[in-house]
Amino acid sequence: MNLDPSHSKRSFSSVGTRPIRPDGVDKVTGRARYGADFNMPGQLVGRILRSPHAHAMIRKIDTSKAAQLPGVKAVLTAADLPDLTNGDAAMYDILDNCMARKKALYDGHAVAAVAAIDARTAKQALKLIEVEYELLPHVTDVDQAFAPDAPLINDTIFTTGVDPKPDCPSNVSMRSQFGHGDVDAGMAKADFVVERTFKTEQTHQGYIEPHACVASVGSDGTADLWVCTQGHFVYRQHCAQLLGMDASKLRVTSSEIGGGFGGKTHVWAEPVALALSRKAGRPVKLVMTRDEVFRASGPTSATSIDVKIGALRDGTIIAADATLRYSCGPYAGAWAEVGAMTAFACYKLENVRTVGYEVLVNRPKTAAYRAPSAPMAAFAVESAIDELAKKVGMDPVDFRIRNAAQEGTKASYGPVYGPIGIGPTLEAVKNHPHMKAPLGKNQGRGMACGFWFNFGGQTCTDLNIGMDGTVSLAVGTVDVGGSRASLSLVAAEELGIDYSQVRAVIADTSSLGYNDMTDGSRGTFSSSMATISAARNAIKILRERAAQMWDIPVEDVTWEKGHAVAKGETHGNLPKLSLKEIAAAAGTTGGPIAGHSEIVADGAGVSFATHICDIEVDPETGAAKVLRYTVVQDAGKAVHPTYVEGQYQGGAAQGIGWALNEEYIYGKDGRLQNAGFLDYRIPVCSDLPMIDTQILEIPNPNHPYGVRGVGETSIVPPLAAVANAVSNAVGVRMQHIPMSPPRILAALDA
Amino acid sequence: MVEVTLWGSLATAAGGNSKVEIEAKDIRELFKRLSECFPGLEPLMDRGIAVAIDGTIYRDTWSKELPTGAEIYLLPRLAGG
Amino acid sequence: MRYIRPSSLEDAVGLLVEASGKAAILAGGSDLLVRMKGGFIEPDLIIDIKAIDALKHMTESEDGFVIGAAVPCAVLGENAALRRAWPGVVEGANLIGSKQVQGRCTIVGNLCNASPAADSVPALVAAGAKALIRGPAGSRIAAVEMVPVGPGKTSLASGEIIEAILLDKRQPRSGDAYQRFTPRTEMDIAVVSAAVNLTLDDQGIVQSARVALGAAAPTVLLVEEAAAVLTGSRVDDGTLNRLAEVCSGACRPIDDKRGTVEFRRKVAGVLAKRVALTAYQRAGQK
Amino acid sequence: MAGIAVSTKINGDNAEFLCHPDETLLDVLRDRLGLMGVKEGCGTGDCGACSIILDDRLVCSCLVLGAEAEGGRIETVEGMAQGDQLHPLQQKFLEHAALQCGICTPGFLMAAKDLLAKNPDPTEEEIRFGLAGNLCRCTGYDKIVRAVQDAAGVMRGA
Repeated sequence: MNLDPSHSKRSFSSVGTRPIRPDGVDKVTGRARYGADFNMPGQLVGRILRSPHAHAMIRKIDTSKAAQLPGVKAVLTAADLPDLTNGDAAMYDILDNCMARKKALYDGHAVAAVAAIDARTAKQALKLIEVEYELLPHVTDVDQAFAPDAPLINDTIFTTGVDPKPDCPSNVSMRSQFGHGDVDAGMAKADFVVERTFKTEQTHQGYIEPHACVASVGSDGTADLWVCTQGHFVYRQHCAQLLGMDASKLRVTSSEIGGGFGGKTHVWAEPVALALSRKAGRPVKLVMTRDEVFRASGPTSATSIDVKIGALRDGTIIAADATLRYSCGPYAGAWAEVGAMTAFACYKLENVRTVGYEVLVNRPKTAAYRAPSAPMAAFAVESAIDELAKKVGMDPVDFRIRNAAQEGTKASYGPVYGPIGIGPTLEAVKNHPHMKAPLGKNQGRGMACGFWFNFGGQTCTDLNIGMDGTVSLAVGTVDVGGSRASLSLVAAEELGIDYSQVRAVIADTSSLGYNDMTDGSRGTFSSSMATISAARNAIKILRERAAQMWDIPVEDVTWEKGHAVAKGETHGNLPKLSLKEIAAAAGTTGGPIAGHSEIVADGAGVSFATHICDIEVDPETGAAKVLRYTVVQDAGKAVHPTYVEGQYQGGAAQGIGWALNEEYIYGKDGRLQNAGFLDYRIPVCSDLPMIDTQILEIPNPNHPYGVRGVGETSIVPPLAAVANAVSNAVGVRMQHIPMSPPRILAALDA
Repeated sequence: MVEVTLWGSLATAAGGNSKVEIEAKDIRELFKRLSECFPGLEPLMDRGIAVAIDGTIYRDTWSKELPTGAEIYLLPRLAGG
Repeated sequence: MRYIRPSSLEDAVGLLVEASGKAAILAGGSDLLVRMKGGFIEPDLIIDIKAIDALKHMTESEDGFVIGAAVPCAVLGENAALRRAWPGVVEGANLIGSKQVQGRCTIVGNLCNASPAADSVPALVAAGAKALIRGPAGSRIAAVEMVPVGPGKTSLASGEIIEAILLDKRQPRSGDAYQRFTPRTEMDIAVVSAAVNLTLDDQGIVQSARVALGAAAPTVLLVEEAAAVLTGSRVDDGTLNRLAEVCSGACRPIDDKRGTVEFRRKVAGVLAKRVALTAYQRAGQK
Repeated sequence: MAGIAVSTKINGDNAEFLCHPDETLLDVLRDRLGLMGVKEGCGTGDCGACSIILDDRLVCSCLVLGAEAEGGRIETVEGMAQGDQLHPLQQKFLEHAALQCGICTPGFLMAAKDLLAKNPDPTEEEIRFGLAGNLCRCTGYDKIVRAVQDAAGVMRGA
């Protein structure tokens, strides 16, 4: 689709305003329905039995006692889920993750499931399932799993991306490499070099709503699935493929979603719920407990990263090198690859090389978490950059400005950048009053940059004009944080009508064409593109209808501010027709008026952010308190600035939690020890200050309004910004995240 | 004829060539020629490849034209959060 | 499973004695319900003591305070007289969980849950609080520190219920304080904690003191050597440093998901210093 | 397992229900009484999504048994608005965009209502500590705190 990029000249009437969101009243009154808020007549309760072992062969599963318990309507094991993946390795992994086939690969791995008339019966039935395990050696740490003598998790994994192909299996599923120039030669020229190893622990997206769904499969093979998801079309595709169903026979409705951040881009229990319903012949509701969410959905990677950066005396970075090891859970992944692409993306580098290794561990299957893989790489790189700036004797902001990528720079991951915002965010930070505010005793300030690609992808939108002239917008990208408001603004903008005249809804999979998930910061970017296109198609029809009403050629009708206007000397005096008037006449001018759009929204604009963080460290306890925090990020164009700010603040808060306290803690037995919100410590209200935001708008030339994605970049800089602040406060370079009080105290006492 | 740059891993699979000259007018032809010339690329291409044309990342939209003289860069297709 | 809400303490004790299976006392429920949810306990009988009038009140008399077993911790914080007399005890009680939890949880429940990290217990131990216990054989009184005997274990005999916590009438020139270390500012469990209660003579010298540490051993520790360090001092820097050293040395902590041995040792001393200073200042103001 | 008969007053109306001895008030409100505005985020009192006001005290309904509610007065998010007139807190949450996904919102509204009932003019710090029993993962709390500050002003003026 070609949309003229006229953003630079354009002024907006709706876009850029801050109206109340269309789903707001429902959400403050309790009317909004989330994953667990839906019930069907005759519904059963589904529950999943999970492995308590990190790595074990499943010798035998005896479900006979559970099946005989009165009230149990279906019992399921992997034997009920034949492999229909047809050699698709990624889908096979999803199948195996939904229900362990031969081996339990982590603490929490599903091994069996039941559907019963109520929760207590289901719980009792789980206890009656007898599983015979043969324990195998396990490994949960990314560095230990990377070692050549580590316990082998999957003997069919041979490292790809190396030449020659390895002759024995290992826990490293892939090596990837990016970069250009001659790093070794560059490094040899460097006057200053910083070389360090960093480590980050595994975190969880921590959405407050556990995974929940209601599945209903009829004896004719038609099925409905109500589910909280970031991508109901993708869930449909996965479930249909795993269960051998026709996609068109499975209607998936996305509920309101209580947070996802990447964790709801992947099916976990939904195929199991459908299979239970199919077996029982009744609807099945399956809601994960919080414990299950932590143990058996998809946390992010734990990482171990070596960074080496060299600079000339004048402050030019002459070479940059990084080796990144990312844990993937027990299946092959492509997480280090993304880390390797993003690591040095902020900088203009002559010689750069990044190498990523995907490492299998006995932990849950890694899933995306907001700009997946980028925050850890940024932590390592931005920490080293800060240290290098000190060695060179430059201010950290000036050092970054000197080396920042700009339009025409060859990105460290390959292509040449168009207009980008890293320089402007750095300049804004340099001039921000936050940077000049005085610091007290035991306080430190840190700043850091971050990058994320943003995506587009397949998108489909319908814009239907009612007989009263109001507009229904049916969107297929799940609204995770206010996009219905943004898309209504866009529709209002294009049609030239008031925001209140548009209502956006998320359509189910049977009502709209395929849409990719709301991931990669693509929701507002791609659906606004589709909405603009749908609106323009509707305007074309509106003009035709107005022409009919006036009985003049359509070429003589233009669309201005919500009205058809007749032009030319002959018709110039005709009174303009409002959208409402044209809609009212639709029945006599050719029927309903609608605009449709089916696109691949290409051309997403990369985005950059720079954050500033002030920290106070208690030198006696290692407690770190965030005193002040500022986010500066390029939005391209902020469609609904309040929700853009919300994305900036939310990403920063998640990053601060990651930096300071959040981590998966495994025991020597390979079991997760903190599968709850008490000991997996996401920040509470009293842990944080207000989070200041500054929205920059460097238009994306590939979007008609200049929109880039805004959802993810904000989580990229905080790990590094907080680490730089702590390091400056305590005078010791922090190399391990989270910087929990025991780690800070140990660093101080070392 | 367009010059196509392959990211590190793809170059390894293409026998160490990081830049290849390909006769292709659009993405469809590009992918076809690439898999003919370098059968080793197939598994990586199956996983999904994105094409950056003058810095703008496109997915595998077959009809997307490759302008002469444009910078064509192949990248892995990404996941987001 | 049965749920019974007796209206007298005698009935509650009777139910406990007669129970054939596992019986659990329900006061605030903030521990019991979590353990039931996790499947760690499946009681056959739940005895809800909140309908027993005598347990629902907190009273102040000549002898001090009597805090009934069913009084939520939030009520302690709302009582100005208790806040004045035993601010450290109130600090502990008002740090448990969140506002929501404090509206339900009780100090007796916190004590009987017998977690070494229980927030209200170190201050109670430092305060020399006593537990009034009712059982089939009648009533008895025990020092609070005698109740927990290990993680999750108490010295209560079969059929016994703690009826109330007794706090002495406050002596003049006395003060107490409690602090815990948690990674988050709220909604957390103590990694390590300390409470100090002391009384000064009219010269401002510590006449008597009690020091307790939480999450530093299998049960809350009453550290007598630490009390000895404070006694006779004006809580000057030297005293505080010795106090920290003694407290760190008295710890017998473990490495777990919440902290390391080294961290707990060091911070136990740091917190002891801080609370001793606060208690001293509070005592000096009275 | 016999059901226990419980009589309560919920959002001003009499409500009677039968529940199992081990059934939480959260489950009763959601599954038996259809008050789906009360959310379950953890079931262990660590997130505050199920916050309600029971006899003038803010509690996690997941940490209360249904049977314990006998004779109790319960307030949930469903009872906040008067007809189509939103409570000032609800209105300010909307105006300040103090919600993104919205799953934590009912719990925050209850906690904020309880806080302002006890402290009509709280400082930022008092708001932050007063709401510390409620987790929000989307907003970073900034806009929530501002909404509560603004609502407090409106309520004091009213």
